[in-house]
Amino acid sequence: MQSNLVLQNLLSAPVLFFFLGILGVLLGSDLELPTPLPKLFSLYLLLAIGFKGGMELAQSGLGSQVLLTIGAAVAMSLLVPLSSFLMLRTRLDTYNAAATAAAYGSISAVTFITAQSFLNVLAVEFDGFMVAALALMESPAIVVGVLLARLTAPRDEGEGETLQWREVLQEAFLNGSIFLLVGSLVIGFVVASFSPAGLEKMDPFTEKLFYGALCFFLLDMGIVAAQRLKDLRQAGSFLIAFAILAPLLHAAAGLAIARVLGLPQGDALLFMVLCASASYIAVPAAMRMTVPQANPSFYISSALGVTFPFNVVVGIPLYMLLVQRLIPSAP
Amino acid sequence: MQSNLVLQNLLSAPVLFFFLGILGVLLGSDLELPTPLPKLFSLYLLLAIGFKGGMELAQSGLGSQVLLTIGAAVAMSLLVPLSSFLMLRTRLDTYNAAATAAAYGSISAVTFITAQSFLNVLAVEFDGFMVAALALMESPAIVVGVLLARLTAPRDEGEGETLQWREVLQEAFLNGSIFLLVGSLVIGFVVASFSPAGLEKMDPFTEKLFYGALCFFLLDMGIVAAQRLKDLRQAGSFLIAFAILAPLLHAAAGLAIARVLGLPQGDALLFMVLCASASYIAVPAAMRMTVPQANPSFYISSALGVTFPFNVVVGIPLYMLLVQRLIPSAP
Amino acid sequence: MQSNLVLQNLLSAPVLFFFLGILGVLLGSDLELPTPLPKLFSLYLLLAIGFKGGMELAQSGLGSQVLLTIGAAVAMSLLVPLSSFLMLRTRLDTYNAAATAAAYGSISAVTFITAQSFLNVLAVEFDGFMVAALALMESPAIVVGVLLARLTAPRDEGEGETLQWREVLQEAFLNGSIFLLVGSLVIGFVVASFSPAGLEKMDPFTEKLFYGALCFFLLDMGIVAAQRLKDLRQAGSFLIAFAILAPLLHAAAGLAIARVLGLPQGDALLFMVLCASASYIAVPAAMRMTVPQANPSFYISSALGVTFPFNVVVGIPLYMLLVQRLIPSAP
Amino acid sequence: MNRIDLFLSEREVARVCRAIRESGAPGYSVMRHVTGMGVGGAIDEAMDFSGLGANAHVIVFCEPELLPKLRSLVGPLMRRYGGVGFVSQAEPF
Amino acid sequence: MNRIDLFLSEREVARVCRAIRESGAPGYSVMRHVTGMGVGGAIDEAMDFSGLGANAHVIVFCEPELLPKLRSLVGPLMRRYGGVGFVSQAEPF
Amino acid sequence: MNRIDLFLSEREVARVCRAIRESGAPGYSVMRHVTGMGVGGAIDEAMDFSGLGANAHVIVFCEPELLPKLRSLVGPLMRRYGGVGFVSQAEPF
Ligand SMILES: Nc1ncnc2c1ncn2[C@@H]1O[C@H](COP(=O)(O)O)[C@@H](O)[C@H]1O
Ligand SMILES: Nc1ncnc2c1ncn2[C@@H]1O[C@H](COP(=O)(O)O)[C@@H](O)[C@H]1O
Ligand SMILES: Nc1ncnc2c1ncn2[C@@H]1O[C@H](COP(=O)(O)O)[C@@H](O)[C@H]1O
Ligand code: NA
Ligand code: NA
Ligand code: NA
Repeated sequence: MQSNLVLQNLLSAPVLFFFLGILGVLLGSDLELPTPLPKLFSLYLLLAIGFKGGMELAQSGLGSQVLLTIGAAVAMSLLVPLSSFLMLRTRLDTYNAAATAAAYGSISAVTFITAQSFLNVLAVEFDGFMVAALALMESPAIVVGVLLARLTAPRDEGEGETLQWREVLQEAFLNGSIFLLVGSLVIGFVVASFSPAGLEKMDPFTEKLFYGALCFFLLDMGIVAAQRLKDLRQAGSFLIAFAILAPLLHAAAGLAIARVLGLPQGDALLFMVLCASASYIAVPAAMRMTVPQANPSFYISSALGVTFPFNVVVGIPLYMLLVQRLIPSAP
Repeated sequence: MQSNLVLQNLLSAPVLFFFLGILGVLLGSDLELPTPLPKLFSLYLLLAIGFKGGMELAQSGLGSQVLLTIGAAVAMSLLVPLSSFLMLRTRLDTYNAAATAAAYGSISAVTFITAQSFLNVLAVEFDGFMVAALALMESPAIVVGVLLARLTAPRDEGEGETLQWREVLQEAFLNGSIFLLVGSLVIGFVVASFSPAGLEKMDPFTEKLFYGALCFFLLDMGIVAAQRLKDLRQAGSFLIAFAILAPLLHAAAGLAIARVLGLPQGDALLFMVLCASASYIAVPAAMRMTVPQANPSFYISSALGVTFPFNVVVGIPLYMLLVQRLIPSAP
Repeated sequence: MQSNLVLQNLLSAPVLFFFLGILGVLLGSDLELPTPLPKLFSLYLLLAIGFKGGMELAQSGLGSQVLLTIGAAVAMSLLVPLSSFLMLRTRLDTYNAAATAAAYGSISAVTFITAQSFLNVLAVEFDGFMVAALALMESPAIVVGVLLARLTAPRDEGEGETLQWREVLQEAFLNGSIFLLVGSLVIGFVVASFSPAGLEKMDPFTEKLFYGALCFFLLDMGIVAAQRLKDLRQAGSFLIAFAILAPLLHAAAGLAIARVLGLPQGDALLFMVLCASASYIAVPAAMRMTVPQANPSFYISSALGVTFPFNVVVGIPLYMLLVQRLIPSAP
Repeated sequence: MNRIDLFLSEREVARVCRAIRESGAPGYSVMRHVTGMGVGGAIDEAMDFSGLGANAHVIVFCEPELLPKLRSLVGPLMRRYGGVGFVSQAEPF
Repeated sequence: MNRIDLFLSEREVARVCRAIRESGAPGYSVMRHVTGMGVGGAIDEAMDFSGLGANAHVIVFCEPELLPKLRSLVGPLMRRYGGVGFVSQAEPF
Repeated sequence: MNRIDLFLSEREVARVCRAIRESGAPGYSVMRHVTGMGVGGAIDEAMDFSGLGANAHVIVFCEPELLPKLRSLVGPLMRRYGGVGFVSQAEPF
């Protein structure tokens, strides 16, 4: 059964295309998705997942279970950066520790989507409102990351720079990918509530096409992740270890919370994946502007080069195994 | 009923994504569709709408009603620039007046498509041959615009430049977007007539995907239109007023013609939208080359920054209201 | 019947869009698919055709007929460059002859796909394993081309350069498009064998969308092919004659082999098309690096400007005619 | 030798390149998708989907003797459609 | 007159252009999608999908008198976010 | 200091950048998607889908002492694969 889960994940089309991308880089192929095609797929996935999530949120309604789950997710996106910062600060300077902590408090939408696909293949159900949790976990982590950097930075370096809240909030809440995800969620909600005829017309675009587009994007993510591996030498073994232990730790915390909240199996897996994944889209873009002292190759290569492949390949089936053991299946 | 129509338009997915794009710019989000992705969607929509129009044209045939309607549309694309020029000339120089007049004589394919989606949601039928009218209204307006600029320009400025007909006709008839639209129309017609087996195979691409792609493109159009609003200060209040009054006036003229021609409700709305909309794709590209003395930010910001959002948000449901009042519904 | 076949090809949507692209260039339209959109369609088509081919290969299995056919295809990709080189060497220098020979030994995936669409319209069946033949014909032709250039080049020009096998093999086997095609083939095979649930989810992307995307890409190929025609004057009439005679000759050889192998009609046509088509994707990119002395406009303009349109417009129906005459139809 | 840098609208770039070829220059390079600001206001890529395009940056390295010819062929196009140009010194690498 | 070439991250380009406008320069041109290497390591386009972008190349042609103002407005941004700049001589075309 | 402008095929750009790094230059910038014309004929982007690419424009600012090393490392590549290069004068901004 266990090896079955791992195999079912490894032999699925999205994960195989991810491997193909990695393999291409390792062998020295010149296969690449030229700019801005990866952005097209990234925007498409955010739009589609947001729209579908909003649609399902409208159908499920905003009950107390929903609000509790979302609240717990937001709480995790505030706490994880704090605990991560403490760990990272033992070896990294305050700027790199804060920026990396923000990445791990935030989420990876692609990891989440891959987990959804995995659940689909297993025919395990999950709720649409988990996308709302996804959407609301990015901004808090960014704000906490910036605060950590500013509050713990040596006085003299500030050069009289005051914390520019406007800039920080803009990066945290209006970052293009966050804005599109939240916006599409709201639109999906509105359309499902007020003009449901539109849902069916969106279906071929947001639903039917989704799996193939995910494969295509994961091909590119495999290429990019493998390229990042080269930077890892620079980042050092401490960061590599962190990039593998952090998702395990955060997934365990997520599992505990999911059990307390009484989430069904599918939602529990997604909750774990949200906790365990690290951002390499919104957070790097935000940190580059708000904590320019940090070295982007540190937080990008750990989040994208290690944690992302780890979650997609090993993490998701592993977390599912734990879910099957520790979360009662729906009656 | 009235407010219902307006709401049904406002709460549809395409219009909501349009708003999302506008909102992103107003709030300062860095959300954008990088070049050339907007072009991909624009080419796709032209190809798909042309193909579907040609296909339906083949099914409906070229009866006298069809030819009359198309003839009336072409006549409007010749007359509207003339009347617009007279109005605009009161405040603008001859070059800017001519270029802007050409934009308003021509059409906006995206507005037309949005109106079709609106009719779909209302379950009101319309004819495929209206796409032929759309396709044939661009070139005449461009030619009239160039003629107006050349014939009314002060003598001494010409510097012996003679009207280069070759260049003008090329911009008017071979502009990439016009050429693709007309070409796809012809191909749709030919395929439907001679190898109808191909229609079904095109359907997932040209039909199923269409609504979602329209949403995606309108997201970008919202961004671009909102960016244009900044240029409006430069253009001045006269041009803003024109950009709102002109569509109302031209829609009214279109309504009268539709009634005289005895068009059914759906076609009447589309006819009004053709008259009321202004071009920001083919015409600016053509005017930049043939009337370089005109300031592109004038005609682009009025057509794209004001008239386009006005039509998409307020115009279409308003025109539909008038159609429901004044055009007898099919028995 | 004959003219029927030709017409059915000429009036199909893909070929009509190909013509539209050619027409645009001839008339001077500025219609173009900006970079990197053609690459998006090219990568998509390779991924989709590879995946579908692998899937069908898994269903048909690797019987002796399959292995024999693939072996014959690979043999052709080794022999055709040799015979072509002998012909081309009569007029071209050794570098240009070798590079052009490699192009004709290799294949054109788009020609193959167009032939598949043609068979679909005719409702003639074909086997998925033909894609494996397609995928395996590129690399050998490249290796032979490089060897020909190196072995026949004048001694003194080598400047002590030794044949860098690493570089040649990389270009031959790890060229992005070859790698994606082979990789997708393997993934399709694995998914079909081990997690067939994923096949249905890929279907809208790889299967439903395919025909429309092919039309879009052929529009661009028409533009590019027509632009290449201008270079032909430089290439001269010998190369033009070769670019038309070579496909006929190679198709005839392919037909003979197909008959000997006892291939059914659909597979026989595809086999002929593989032999008759010339590469303008993988081979030029590889030759540019491994035989930089050759003039790319020679091999690109003959393969893309002449042979490709010839095969798509005239060749495919012509070969089908021969197939219908000389290959017994399945009982 | 001279280095000439021209900045002009993408829509005109084909004509300007034709003029450069006519002038007899040994070569030129073109970079598209250039945004910027000049007397004609700000130019961005937002209207690219309409075929309007942004600016292009054209670079020509040539002998000083060619300058007058280049000016006489390229100048009128830039006066009609807008754009700016600059000249500086360079040597072959 | 002077030619100033700046290389900096795409994410900062809007601020730098604002500073150039404030300096009173008559114009500028921006090329995005620039990759490269400097003291900050190698920059490529692979993270473009994340909004991180690559580098931009900003060119300003202006009179030498403007240099000090430009330096005082653009310099701090480049010290904060990274990037390099160079000055050379040129004449109008 | 010196400014070196190289124009060469995108396919070779990785090798040339490796050579520049080997030469010890403090940095470089690369612009891809460059079209143009030279002794090797016209280069456009139409074949980009095939992986053939257009030209790249590589810029290196470095001290004059580095020029000979750069020439010896980059020169052979450009002789083999084509491309042109130019040198001019510049100062840090
Ligand atoms: N001083 C300058 N420095 C650099 N680029 C400039 C300058 N002036 C104008 N440009 C470029 O040339 C384009 C056209 O300039 P203009 O015709 O003055 O509007 C601008 O959009 C800029 O890209
Ligand atoms: N010596 C140089 N020559 C050309 N471009 C450079 C040079 N040094 C830095 N750059 C460019 O400036 C960017 C930022 O440089 P840095 O801040 O030194 O990392 C690099 O990524 C390069 O694109
Ligand atoms: N005189 C020149 N000025 C500017 N760019 C040039 C010049 N000559 C060549 N180039 C560029 O260098 C590329 C290769 O040149 P070539 O090797 O001479 O064909 C051309 O495609 C142009 O992009
Ligand atoms: Na997380
Ligand atoms: Na109109
Ligand atoms: Na062949």
